[in-house]
Amino acid sequence: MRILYFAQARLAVGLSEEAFHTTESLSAEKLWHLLIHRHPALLPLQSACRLSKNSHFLQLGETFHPDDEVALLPPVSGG
Amino acid sequence: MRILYFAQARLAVGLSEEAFHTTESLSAEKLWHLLIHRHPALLPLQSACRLSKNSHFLQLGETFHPDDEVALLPPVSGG
Amino acid sequence: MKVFVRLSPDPITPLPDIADSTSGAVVTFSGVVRNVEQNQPITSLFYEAYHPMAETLIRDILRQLSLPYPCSSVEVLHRLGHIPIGETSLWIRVLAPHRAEAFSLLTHFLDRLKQDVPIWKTKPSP
Amino acid sequence: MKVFVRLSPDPITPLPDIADSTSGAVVTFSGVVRNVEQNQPITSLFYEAYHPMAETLIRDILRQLSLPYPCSSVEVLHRLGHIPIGETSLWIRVLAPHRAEAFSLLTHFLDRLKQDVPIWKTKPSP
Repeated sequence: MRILYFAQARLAVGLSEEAFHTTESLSAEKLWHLLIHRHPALLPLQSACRLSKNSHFLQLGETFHPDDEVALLPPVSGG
Repeated sequence: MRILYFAQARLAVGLSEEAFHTTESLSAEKLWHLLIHRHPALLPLQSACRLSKNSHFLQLGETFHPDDEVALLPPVSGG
Repeated sequence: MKVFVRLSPDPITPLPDIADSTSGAVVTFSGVVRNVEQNQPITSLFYEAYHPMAETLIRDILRQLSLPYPCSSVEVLHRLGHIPIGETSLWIRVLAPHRAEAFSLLTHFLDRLKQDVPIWKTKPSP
Repeated sequence: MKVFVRLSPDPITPLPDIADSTSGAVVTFSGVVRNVEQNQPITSLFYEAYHPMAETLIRDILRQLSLPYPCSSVEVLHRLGHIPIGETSLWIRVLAPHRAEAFSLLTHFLDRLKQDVPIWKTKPSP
């Protein structure tokens, strides 16, 4: 799985992307748990961030698969 | 008094302005009466036209004086 | 609020950019003569204005609207005379700190312009 | 509705005029980097985007908005990277037969952009 970090998530982690190896599918809750374990600075961002899967907002109940591209999307502020 | 005709009023009368001699003050009703007498083609425009006095919309109860500039203002359509 | 108003028979060319790092939003409106008017094909429109009154009213309306919608600058160019289709009859630019005031002032101004300001368009006589 | 979208680090220059005598209204919005951000003086902002998703979402939102607000053309340029104050971060132009659709589509699009499209501005680290 490839994880992309943007804006405050990028600043918290210090990376804009990284590989995340998993052989099984993961729920959003499980993925957050694992990412926060690796990067504790993500904890305060969890409630505000949305997740995307392969360039689409994650739908309720959808899970992540080992080959997915996942992005942590803090509240947007374009324009 | 100087009378200015715009848009449909100008087309009805065939003039964009004319002098109108009066020695007394006139109410809006009296002025309309005299103008329609002179230019019967103005009659169908009376209900839709506003009047101005010296570049301001005529206020309720205001009268026209012999030196005023009066304009017949059909419904506007700028822009 | 800076206000600039020009009614003129000259073709409209947009005014130069304004350098203003306090204004986060610039909204521009151009009104263009369409190829139809009241469902009839046309080739041009004729615009006339009661010139001093129109300019005075435009300034009055903008002054009133600047109270609820404070903007930093409004420029209004209205072309008069015969205007061929595809050419600009009206150009307005509003600068404001934030977009909400700019859009509100501009749309309210257009409503008032088309309701009260003594400017008329007529089809040229054939 | 014709749609053109470009996200790019290049400075924004307005696109050339579109000749279209069926569109009576052209509304342009420019978002400019202000000299303050959240009440702090700044000299530039850093914009980043999740590029393919941002462009896809912009197109999806415009397609949805074109149903209630049919316009003839929408062009969206968003600059990314470091943008100094006074320079344009966002430029949008909408053409429509009448002004009401153009303003409605544009203001709704801006609301959606600032709510859903994965583009972020951050203050550069000192």
